[in-house]
This record gives sequence, structure tokens and C-alpha cells, in this order.
Amino acid sequence: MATATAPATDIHHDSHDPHATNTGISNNKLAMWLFLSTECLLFGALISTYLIYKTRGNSEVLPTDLFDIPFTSVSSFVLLMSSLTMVLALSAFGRNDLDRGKAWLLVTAMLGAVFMGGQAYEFTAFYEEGLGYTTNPAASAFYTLTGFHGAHVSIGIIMLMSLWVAANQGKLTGKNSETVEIVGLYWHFVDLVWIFIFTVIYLIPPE
Amino acid sequence: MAIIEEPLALTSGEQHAERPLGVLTRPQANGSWKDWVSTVDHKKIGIMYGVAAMFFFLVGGLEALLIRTQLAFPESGFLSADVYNQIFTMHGVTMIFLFVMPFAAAFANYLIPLQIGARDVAFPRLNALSFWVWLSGAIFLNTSWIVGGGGADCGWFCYSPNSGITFSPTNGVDFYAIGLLITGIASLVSAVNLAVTCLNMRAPGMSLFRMPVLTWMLLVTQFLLAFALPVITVALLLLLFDRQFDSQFFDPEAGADPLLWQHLFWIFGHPEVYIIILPSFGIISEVIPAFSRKPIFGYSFMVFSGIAIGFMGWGVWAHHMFVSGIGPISVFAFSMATMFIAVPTGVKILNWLATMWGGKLNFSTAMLFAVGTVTMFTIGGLSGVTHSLAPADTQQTDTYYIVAHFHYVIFGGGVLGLFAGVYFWWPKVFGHLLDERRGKIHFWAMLIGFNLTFGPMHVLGLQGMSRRINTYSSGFGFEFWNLVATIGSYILGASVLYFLWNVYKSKKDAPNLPAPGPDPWDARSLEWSIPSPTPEHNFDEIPVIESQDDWWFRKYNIEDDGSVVRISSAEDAAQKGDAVGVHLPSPSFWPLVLAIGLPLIGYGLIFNLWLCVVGGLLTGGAIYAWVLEPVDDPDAGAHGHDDHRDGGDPDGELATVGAAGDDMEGED
Amino acid sequence: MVKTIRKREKPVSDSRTRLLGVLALIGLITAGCAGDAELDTLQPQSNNARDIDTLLDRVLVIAGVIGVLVLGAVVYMAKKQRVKSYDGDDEFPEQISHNNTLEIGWTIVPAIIMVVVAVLTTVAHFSLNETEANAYEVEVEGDSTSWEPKVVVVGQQWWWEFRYYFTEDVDADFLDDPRNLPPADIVTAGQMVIPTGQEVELLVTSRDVIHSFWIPALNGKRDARPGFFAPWEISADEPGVYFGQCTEFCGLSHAKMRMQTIAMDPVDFQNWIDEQMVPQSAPPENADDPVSRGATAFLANCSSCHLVEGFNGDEDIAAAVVSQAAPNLTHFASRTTFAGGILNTYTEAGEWNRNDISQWLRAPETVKENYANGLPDGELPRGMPNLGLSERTISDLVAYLETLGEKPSAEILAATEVE
Amino acid sequence: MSETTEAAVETHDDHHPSDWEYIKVATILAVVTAAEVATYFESVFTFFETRWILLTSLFTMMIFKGWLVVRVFMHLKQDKPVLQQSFFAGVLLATTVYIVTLLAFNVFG
Ligand code: HEA
Ligand code: HEA
Ligand code: HEC
Ligand code: CUA
Ligand SMILES: [Cu+2]
Repeated sequence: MATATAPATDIHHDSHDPHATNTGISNNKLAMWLFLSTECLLFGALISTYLIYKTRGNSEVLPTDLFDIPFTSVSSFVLLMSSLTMVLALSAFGRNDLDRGKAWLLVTAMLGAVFMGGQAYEFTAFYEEGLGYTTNPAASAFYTLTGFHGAHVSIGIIMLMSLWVAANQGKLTGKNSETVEIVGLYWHFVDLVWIFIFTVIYLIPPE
Repeated sequence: MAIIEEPLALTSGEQHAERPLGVLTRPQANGSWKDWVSTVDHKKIGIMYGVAAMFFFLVGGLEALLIRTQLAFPESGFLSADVYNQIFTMHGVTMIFLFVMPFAAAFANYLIPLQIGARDVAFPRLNALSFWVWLSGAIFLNTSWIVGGGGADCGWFCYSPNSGITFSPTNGVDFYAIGLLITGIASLVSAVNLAVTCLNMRAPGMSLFRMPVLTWMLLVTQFLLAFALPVITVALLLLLFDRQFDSQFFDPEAGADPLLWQHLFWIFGHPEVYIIILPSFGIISEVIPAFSRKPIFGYSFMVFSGIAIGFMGWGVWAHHMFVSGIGPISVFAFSMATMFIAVPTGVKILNWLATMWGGKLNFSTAMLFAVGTVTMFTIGGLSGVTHSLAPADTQQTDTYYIVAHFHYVIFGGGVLGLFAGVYFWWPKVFGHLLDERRGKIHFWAMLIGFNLTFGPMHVLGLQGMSRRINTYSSGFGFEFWNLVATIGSYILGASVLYFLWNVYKSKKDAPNLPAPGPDPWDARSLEWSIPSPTPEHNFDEIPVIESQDDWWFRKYNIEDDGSVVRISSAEDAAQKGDAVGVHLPSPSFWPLVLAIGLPLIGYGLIFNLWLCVVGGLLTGGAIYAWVLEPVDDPDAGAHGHDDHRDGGDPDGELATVGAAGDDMEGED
Repeated sequence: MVKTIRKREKPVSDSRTRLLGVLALIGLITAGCAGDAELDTLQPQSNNARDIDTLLDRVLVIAGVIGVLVLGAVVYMAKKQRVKSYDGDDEFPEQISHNNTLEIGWTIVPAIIMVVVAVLTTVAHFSLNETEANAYEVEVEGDSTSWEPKVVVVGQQWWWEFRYYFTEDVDADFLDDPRNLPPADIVTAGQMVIPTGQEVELLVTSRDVIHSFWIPALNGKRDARPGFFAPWEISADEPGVYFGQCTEFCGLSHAKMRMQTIAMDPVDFQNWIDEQMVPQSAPPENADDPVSRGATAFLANCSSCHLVEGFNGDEDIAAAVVSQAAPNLTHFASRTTFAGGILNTYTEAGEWNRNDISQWLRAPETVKENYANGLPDGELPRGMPNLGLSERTISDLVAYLETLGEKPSAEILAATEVE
Repeated sequence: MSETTEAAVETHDDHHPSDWEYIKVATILAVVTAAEVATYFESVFTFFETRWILLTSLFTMMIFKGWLVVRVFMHLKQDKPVLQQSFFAGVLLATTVYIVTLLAFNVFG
């Protein structure tokens, strides 16, 4: 029994080889998924806060009074489509089609930026209508929730651009396309959260 | 960008000139202090967690002694109300976030890789990051004594609106919020890291259901952490935004509901108490079998009850809010849910008793602490059950009866268990034993001091003494037991100092005593199959696991008639620790640098936004440097294709040896 | 017997049982005999408190038995199975690693015990939430009205206000916003008065942070949450003075935020109402009379915060959610404690407590820490300020305060003293 | 032993969906989104004035969209079950915990 050991060294393999792990999933990917599942608790708390507070604001203006559904629909659609371009980027990198991969990365980042532009516009418009961050609990909760989502999108954009730069420097190829996949997971998750927010916060009208 | 970290790089003797961002040379192992600040070795990180946590235990303990001194006599003027409020708040915060949690993290870091047969955790650099971020948060939190106008004065659960800027205008609460946010980041990162380690890095054959109970409990703890921390993160951010940016989350005048904070805090807070206790449950599940000479009784019940506690712990948070006005239906539902946590916990208690039953009990210091844990926790758990009766809790809540409950579970269950672990694994970590005779004195002094301190609090609480009061009048019948509790706390304090003396003396005497050898306790899990202290590379060869308690079965065989025969001495069966050329992850300065940036951002939020910019640049720069820092030390090229991941089990092993690990699919 | 068992939660170590047993016994005696334990939760004086106590007693018995069994098993094994060391001893006990029947058994048995406990709790919980306060006839200014016995209880840093609305229908919308309380018939501070044998509903709220209202002998506690009314209920079997303490941490002087409930038989209660309904009038002006001088000083120094009805106003001085309220002093002398229930208005001999009242006016912050003096701009003052009054003014004020309301009965005065 | 090799084989086999499939899914997502937005025009689609119909359809569509994103774009369909388990653990935990919280606040009336 005591002899049953395996040599620990002298094994050559690609460190991205997912089979090196017990689950068959690389550490990075597993970690990202775990992280995303904890993010559910984070956004859940923010969404609940908003739902609890959405009508709390003595007599001042409430976010629900100001929603511009057609406008938000467009920016939601943009974010949704960025998920498509994200998978297309990944699939291109998977085929080692670097040029296309890079292009899709850039498109994804740009769609994200458009979404952020929309959010900036929305915030300004609301602010001008008299809904400041400190106006009432409903406003604070609304801006914090959407702001947090926006911060996630922004971080996603930074990561996408970093990937794009890395790809341009030749550091990112089909071989380590898993990195793209992992950033993609994050990106899709942020989109997923927005799917939730769009329905729960925007589309469900106040009673 | 942590997520694209590759946990791999090699140390080698050669210097090289790679300088990410043009600063800080890649550190090399050379035995100086730089080894410690740049280390990514889970063992060194574990030791640092342990030392730092012990330091904060003294700080929190000192605060406790101040509390007790103030309360020794009625109408005492030793501490002013203001100072007292800061002291008990910081005592609670320090003990929970800066002592028990990191102390448990010390065990998790040191032991998880050893118990599953890995060379390191999944992300060694992130591991270093967790430690430094935690430490910077801890220091940040305590600097509020100096620069924040005093510590937070809102109680450890910091109910709004008392925590708002109107009612707590000093910066203490800002330090509380930011400090806990920073330590929260650390714990979240480390939770993900260690969970991935348990899931992914096990030695061949080490299926999930062969993992030692300790590793299991730590794994459950990591999941609890990973899911609970985001909730308090949100709560703390809302509090911070209220205080710093005038948002309206907790302002009742604007229509906000103070219950929001309570829900968010306790959704985190209750899982948190199991985060505190489960590591200790794990530790004594290793200690008791070793000193009963029996395997743990009912391994699978032990594991599943731990998982069950983890799950049920999510459904009971509002038992801290029975009187806060959540409505009779909620009160009822949470009262019922809470009671039934007694069931899986009871399974554990009874299984430990069954492990001891019929065993040959050797009351070493570690065993004494473990048995102390079982008994003291039971007392605390039973008083917990009396709190779960919602109607009765309306009398108990916020009295010393609660204080008694939670010190019995936290100190009696958690801290005694952690001390059991200290005595048990000390030789593995430091290569020499802690003196047993002194250890036993330490134990008895602590046990007696503990019971004298917290036992009377049951009486005080039922007699109606409120908690968090800086003074009480004579005439309510509180005098006698408060004095007893104070005397008890001094005994407790003395026992802690005596422990430190034991540490010092044992270290000093060690050279004259025989080395403990790899397996001084004739124990059962993998960490005892390697030399003491653990060599830097952990395992010469990654063992292949054939059963639960694999190491024990390398020493003993159970014959058909049930008798046990020794087949090998521990020395023979153990690895020699002399392997050369094992590649370990390269050290890095960036985790430390990144960690320094965060408190700067914190100070910036409080004092001057420009500091945020500095902190932000430092953090951002460190992240980029981290990413740019070659994952493998360039020397790796010299070794050919040696870029296999550290620790764990390259698939080559799985393939060659064939005692394949498990896949999650196979198990669910 | 029950007493013995309920004290079982005391420390019992695994092997020094005897030593600690003795200690436990001492504790039992001290706690059990403590007649002066005014806040004792184990001496219920009302239906609700008794229900709670009974529930707790039963569960403490169950818990006690379990505790004894577990600790007993440990002590037993420590005695029987102890070995000095394993050296040279390769003997092993039987290597039993599990026994499913046993393990399922000790999953199910605790589960059954907990079902029993759950049933007990359920019964207690719902019976506690069931009791309804029936209407109570009181006479207010000569008219008999049917009072649904409700009292609005308002916590603030660091004292309690009690508001009685006899002439209004409290259930109506009129009391819908705790942030904006309408004027009440009787407003008092620190001491709530209720009739005996009568369930009185409380609407507990707060003007600043969360407090908790608790009279252990009469019922459990209930948090006072700013912006909300928390319903609660209280009753007392016997006339008497029942002590309480704010139990939710509420900032600086949380420790010194106490209160009392005085239960009076219906006749006394009616007298109390009659007395409280009478407003004060200005004392005749006379520069030689300290009372008169005190009244003048009151107008000059105190009336920005305190109300003496009929003298310096008729309606509450507006106090919003974020407090700045001060106790209504209209019948100050009819109360036996002041300053959040920490000081007595009358000495043990039954005299007007000049010393403590003077000290309170001289330097309230030495009696009870507060945030009322020398605050930076924009910070909300809380508590009674040190007004830098001259000794003469103080003694005038003390004399004036003595004229505000009737001196309470000797029984009540005696019951107020803690010692 | 066999388990691992099987797992390995499985992963090698698992071909990711083609770009065309992604586009199809994205189209479905776009259509559903359009349907979601349509509920906003209650005056046009009068049945959405009935609250329960509105809520049911909105939640169904939302969950369906989320499901597609997770399954297809995030490849949970092909990936190891452990990922699905850990992710849905978070989703379910968050859903139950927060629904209970919202219930305690009477958000659902
Ligand atoms: C290590 C931490 C820890 C642990 C493990 C526990 C365990 C438990 N706790 Fe405790 N608790 C705290 C830490 C902990 N607690 C803290 C810190 C607070 C106060 C926070 C604050 O306000 O500051 C608190 C407060 C607290 C309250 C709120 C009181 C109040 O403020 O009003 C309640 C109410 O239900 C409660 C209940 C329980 C229960 C039922 C358990 C159960 O898990 C216990 C289960 C164990 C047993 C029951 C014993 C062993 C079982 C058997 C031998 C089997 C047979 C038994 C039976 C059938 C009964 N706890
Ligand atoms: C892990 C958690 C933990 C631990 C270990 C402890 C340990 C102790 N605690 Fe407590 N405690 C809490 C967690 C913990 N506590 C929490 C969460 C609260 C609630 C806070 C709140 O209400 O917000 C609380 C509250 C609390 C109170 C109630 C305060 C109040 O409500 O007003 C009291 C009162 O006696 C107390 C006492 C003690 C004592 C005597 C110890 C002892 O066990 C400590 C023993 C250790 C030592 C004595 C250290 C030895 C050090 C020296 C001898 C000094 C040397 C120093 C240097 C060299 C720097 N604690
Ligand atoms: C700025 C407001 C303010 C002023 C001015 C003020 N007080 Fe007070 N007073 C308070 C507050 C607030 C309390 C409650 C303090 C506590 O119990 O913590 C109080 C309490 C009291 C009490 C105890 C009441 C009770 O029933 O507990 C008395 C008596 C009293 N004040 C008298 C006076 C007199 C006499 C003056 C004038 C010389 C005065 N106060 C001026 C705010 C004020
Ligand atoms: Cu009011 Cu504590
Ligand atoms: Cu709890």
C-alpha cells in the first residue's frame, strides 16, 4: 500500500488542460462560476432593496414615474445583443480565427459602451426631472442598483478591451481561448442580471 | 485581473530582470523577511493568518477585560459610556472578524491542501492577496481608535438608524463599514479559492467522500462565506452611502425602514455563526478519533449533518429579530425553522460521543480541548434552543442570557475547538510539541475561567440584566454575579497569557527534546504522512488514496476478526520530505501592493477623495502588474515543459495511476 | 423544584462538576431568593408573562435533561475509558465506524423532542397573540367614555414618553403616522400608569433610533422602531410598580434609559386620570416666593423644550422623528422617578428630592451622559442641556417643579425605591 | 478510473454550438424581448391589463430568456454538471432568501 504513490513531477501537459483537475474543469472557470453564483446574492440584495423601497418617498417623484420604457428597451436590446457578439468572439477564438475574434471583442465592448451611454443619459434625464440620488429611499435604491450593474458592465468593458489588447500583442490565441470564455461568462452574467432588472424593475408597472 | 491568473510559476535560484511596470523585482526565496511578504505558500500564509489572528485575540481580549472591569461593580466610573460603547462594539467586531474567522482561515489554509494531498491551493497568489487584504482591513479598522475619533459605537450589528451620521457622527462607523468591506473582499476571494481547491485539487483517489471531516467542514464554511459575504457587502455599502453620500436607505424620516438593515445583516449574520463554528467542529472531528483510537463514528452522517447545518443556517436569520416587529407570522415561521437546527447539530454531538464510546481515551491537551468543546458547546446550543422559542425570546433577547449563549457557543464551541487544533497541529507546523503539562494547566485554567465568566451571565440575563449597558444600579441583584464574571475573565486572561508562555517555553526547550516525528499522535489524515514541520513542497510524491483515513491504513490493518495489527511504523510509512526539483509557485509582491491600495481608498472616502485616487492607482497598477507579471518565472524554460500546475494532480497522474479521482457527476 | 431545574443552565464542567455544582447552588440561592431582583424574568406578574415563563420552564427541563445526559456521558467515559498513554500499547478498541440504526435513531429522537418543543411554542405563540383588549370605561373631564385601552409609547434618546388618547378613536386614521403624533389627553414620561386586571394595548414607536420597551414582570419586550407602530400588550394582576429597561442599544446613555409601569386598581386609576387632566396655571406673581421666581425662570430657560400645560402652552412642542423632544412636565411632581427612570423624585423619607433634582438642573450630563452641550454645528442635540443656571435659579426651579402635580401615594413611593 | 476517462472523452466530444445556432438563439431572445416590451402597451394588448396575466407572462419570458442565456451562451448545456449545480445553488439560494425577505416586508401585498 505504501508504495501506491504517483510521481509528482516530470509530467508534461498544457496547464490549461482542464483534465488536470478532479472535476475536469479548470480552476479558473470553476472559480468564475462560483464567483458568479455569489453575485446572485449581491444583486438579489440590491434588487430586493429597490423592491422594498420603490414606493417609499414621502411625496416626491419616484423612479417609476419617470421610466421611459421604449428607451430602456432599446438599451436592453443592445446589451442582449452584446451577449451574441460575445459568444461569436469566443467561437472565433475557439477556431483560432483571431481577426474575427478580435473584431467581435471590440463590437461587444462597444455595445457595452452604448449601453453605458444609455444609462448615463437615463441618469441625467431622471436627475433633471428632480430625482436625485438623495431624493428619497426609492431613488437611492434605484440608482444604487442600476449603478452597481453599470459598474459591472464597465469592468466587463475593461476586461474585454484588455483581451483585445492582449490579442493584438499576440498573447491571446486559440490556445488560451478559455480566458475569453471566462470573461464571456462574466459578460453574459451581467446581461442575465439585466434581463432580470428589466422585467422586475422596469416592466412590471406599479399597482 | 484575478480571473485570468494562472497559479503557476517556478522558483529557482537564478535572478532575472523581469520587472512588471518597471518596479519591484520578482522576489526570490532567500530566507529573509521578503520571503514572508512575497510568499504565496499556503503554509506560510496560514501561519501569518494564525499569528495575526492571535494578536487580535489579545486586542479583543483586552477589550473584553476592560468591559469586565467596568462591570465588576455597580455604578462604576472606570469607563465612560461613550468609551464603553466603542469598546464592546470593537470587542465583538474584533473577536468575530479579526480573530475567529482568520484563525479558522489559518487552519483552512494550512490544512486543506495537506489533507487532500495537494501542493498548494488553486490560486496561490490570490491566497496571498486574501491574507494581505484581510490584514490591511483589520489594521484599517483599528486605526479608527487613532484617527477616526474612536472606534465604532453602534454595536457589532450596528443597527440603523443608530449607525447613521446623525446619531453616530464620529468616523467610527465609517471605519467599521469600510474595514468590514475590505476584510469581506479578502474572505470572499479566499472562499472561492479554497472551495475550488477542495473541488479541483484533490490527490488521485481522494474522492469527496474520502476527504477528512475537517476538510469537509471547511468546504461547507467556504460556501457559506461565499454566499453570505455579498449580503453584508450590500448592507455595508448602503450604510456607507448613507453616511458619505446622503442616500436615504436608513432614514426613517424619509420613509426608509430600519428593518432593511436588520434583514440584510442577519441574512449574513446567522450563516456567519456557522462559519465560526464549523471549522471547530471539523477540528475536533480529527482530534477525537486520534485520541480515542477509533475512526470517526458515522462519517457520512457527520458530513451530511454539516451540510445540513450549512443549508438550514440560511433559513433562520430572523430569530435575531423576534421583537423587532416583523409580524407574528414571520416570527412563528422563523422560530420553527430555528428549532430544527438542533437536529443536525445533535447528530454531530452524539456522533462524537459515539466515537469516544468504547474507545481508549487519552486525554492529551488537544483531546481535553476537544472534549471541552463538545460539552461547552452543548450547553450553549441548549440555551440557543431556549432562544428559538419566540415567545420566551421576547424576555431573553438583548439580555445577558444571550451574551451567555453566544459566548458558550463561540468561545466554548469555537475557540476551545480552535485551541484543540493548535495543540494538535503545532508539531506539524513548527516541528516541536507544545508542552503537554503546561497545556493541561492552560486548559483547566481556561475552562474554569470560561465557566466562571460566562456561566453567571445566564443568571444575570434571566434576572433581567440588559446587555450593552455600561453601568447598572445596585439593588437589582446584579452585583454578585457580575463580580464573579469579572474574576472569571481575569482567570481567562491569565490562561491566555499562560498559553503564550507555553508557546515561548516550548519553543525554547524544543532543541533539547526529541523531535516529534511525522506522526506524533498516531493520527489518521494525510498531513501526518509527511515530515514535521511540513517541507516546503508538502509531498515528495502525491499519494494515491485508496480509502478514507488512507494514512492510518498505511500503518495498520484490520484483520478479519476485527483486530488491528500494525503493518508499518509511521516513520517508515511516512514520506521523507527530501524530494528535489519540485516546482512551486513563484512569490510575488503584487498581492501586498494591491492590498495596501484598499485602505488608502478607505481613508480617502472618509478624509479626502484625493487619497482615493492614490489608492485607486495603487490598486489598479498592482492589478495590471499582477496580470503582466509572467505567470511562470521565465526560468521555467530551463526545465523544459515543467509548467504543470502546482499541487493537485496533473492528469498524467490520473491517467498513469488510474485510481481515478472522482468526478462530481459520479457523486451526485 | 421547578426553580432548581430552571437554573440548570449554569456552568457545569465536564469533570470539576462538584466544585461548580456548589457554585451553581450558591447561584440558585442568590437568584431564587433575590426579592430585590426587580427585573427578574422568572417572576411573572401577568398572564402573558406567565405563559412565557411556563413555556421556558418546560423547555429548560427538557434542555436540562439533555445537558445532563451529554455531560454525564462524557464524565462517565472519562472515568471508565481513560488511558495514560498509548506507548507500547498496540491494543485497539473495536474499530466501529458507524451504525446506521443508531444514527438514524439519534436523528429522529431529537427531531421528535423538537416537535414537542415546537408544539409547546406554537400554542404559546398563538395564545399570546390572541388576547384582545376589551373596552374600558373611564371618565374624562366629567364625561364617561369608552377607552379601548391603548397607550402610545414613544422612545427617544434616552427616555420614554407615554401618550393617552381617551377621547379619540385610536384605530381611526387619526393615528396613522407615528412620525406626526396628534396632541394627546395625557402625556407623561418615564412612568406609564395602567389599571390592574386589564389588557392594555401599546403602540410602540420611536422618535430617533430603535429602542426596546420591556417590563419583564408584565411581558416580553418590543422594539420601538422609528416611523412605525409596533403593537404590544401589557397587563398586571396586582397593583404595584414594575420596573423596566430599554433593551435595544440606542446610543450613549442606553444604560440609563429605564422606565416603570405603575398598575393601579380602577379607582386609583380614575383618580390618576382626573389629576392628570387638570392643566397647571401660573403661580401668583410674588418676587419673594421661590415658586413664583421658579415659574419665571422656567419660562425663560425651559419652555423652549418643556411643556407645562396651561402655563407655557397647550400643545406639544413639535417633535419629529428625529427627536429634540423633551419630557412633558405638566404633572412632574406626580411621578416618582425622572431622567429616564434613573433618579427618584422623592427621597426615601418621602421628601421632595431636592438634591438630585438640583443636580439634574445644575449639570444633567454628570447624571446621564448626553449630547446637548457644545456640539459642533449641524449636530443634533440630544438630552437635557447644562444651562449654566445659578444656584439660586436652580433652587427656585426645584421649588416650582414641586408644585407641578400631586405627590403620589406612599405605597407607590415605597415601591419605587430599588433597594 | 473509467469515470475520468469518460469525462475526458466527453469534453473532447462536446462541440460548441455553431455560430449559426447562436444567431438563432439571439433571434429568439430578441423576439421575446419584443414581446416583453409589448406588455407595456397595455392599451394595445388589453389582456395585459389583467395583472396576473401580465405578471405570469413577464416572469415566464424573463425566466425563459435567462435560461437561454445560461444554457446556450454560457454553455451550461455542454459543461460539467458541477458548474450547473454551483451556479443554481446561488440562484436558488438568492431567490428563496430574498423572496422570504420580501414577504416579510409585505412587498407582495
Ligand atoms: C458559534 C456560533 C453560534 C452557534 C453555533 C449558535 C447556535 C445556535 N443559536 Fe445562536 N447566536 C450566536 C452564535 C451562535 N449560535 C450569536 C453570536 C448570537 C448573538 C448575536 C448578537 O445578538 O450579538 C446568537 C443568538 C441567537 C439567537 C437570538 C437571540 C436573541 O438575540 O434574541 C437565537 C434565537 O433563536 C439563537 C439560536 C441558536 C440555535 C437554536 C443554535 C443551534 O445551532 C444550537 C444547536 C445545538 C444544540 C441544540 C446542542 C446539541 C444538541 C443535542 C445534544 C441534541 C439534542 C438536543 C435537542 C433535541 C434540543 N442564537
Ligand atoms: C469570537 C468571539 C468572542 C470571544 C472569543 C469573546 C470573548 C470574551 N468576551 Fe465577548 N462578545 C462577542 C464575541 C466574543 N467575545 C460579541 C460578538 C459580543 C457582542 C458585542 C456587541 O454587543 O456588539 C460580545 C460581548 C461581550 C460582552 C457583553 C458586553 C455588553 O453587552 O455590554 C462581554 C461582557 O462581559 C464579553 C466578555 C468577553 C470575555 C470576558 C471574553 C474572554 O473570553 C476573552 C478572553 C481573552 C483574553 C482575556 C485575552 C488575554 C489578553 C490579555 C490578558 C491582555 C494582554 C494584552 C496585550 C498584551 C495586548 N463579551
Ligand atoms: C434643549 C432642551 C431642554 C431644555 C432647554 C431644558 N430641558 Fe429639561 N429635559 C430635556 C430633555 C431632552 C430631557 C430628557 C432627558 C433624559 O431623560 O435623558 C429633559 C428632562 C428634564 C427633566 C426630567 C423629566 C422626566 O420626567 O424625566 C426635568 C425635571 C427637566 N428636564 C427640567 C428642566 C428645567 C427645569 C429646565 C430649565 C431650566 C429644562 N429642563 C430645560 C431637554 C431640555
Ligand atoms: Cu433606548 Cu436603549
Ligand atoms: Cu442566529
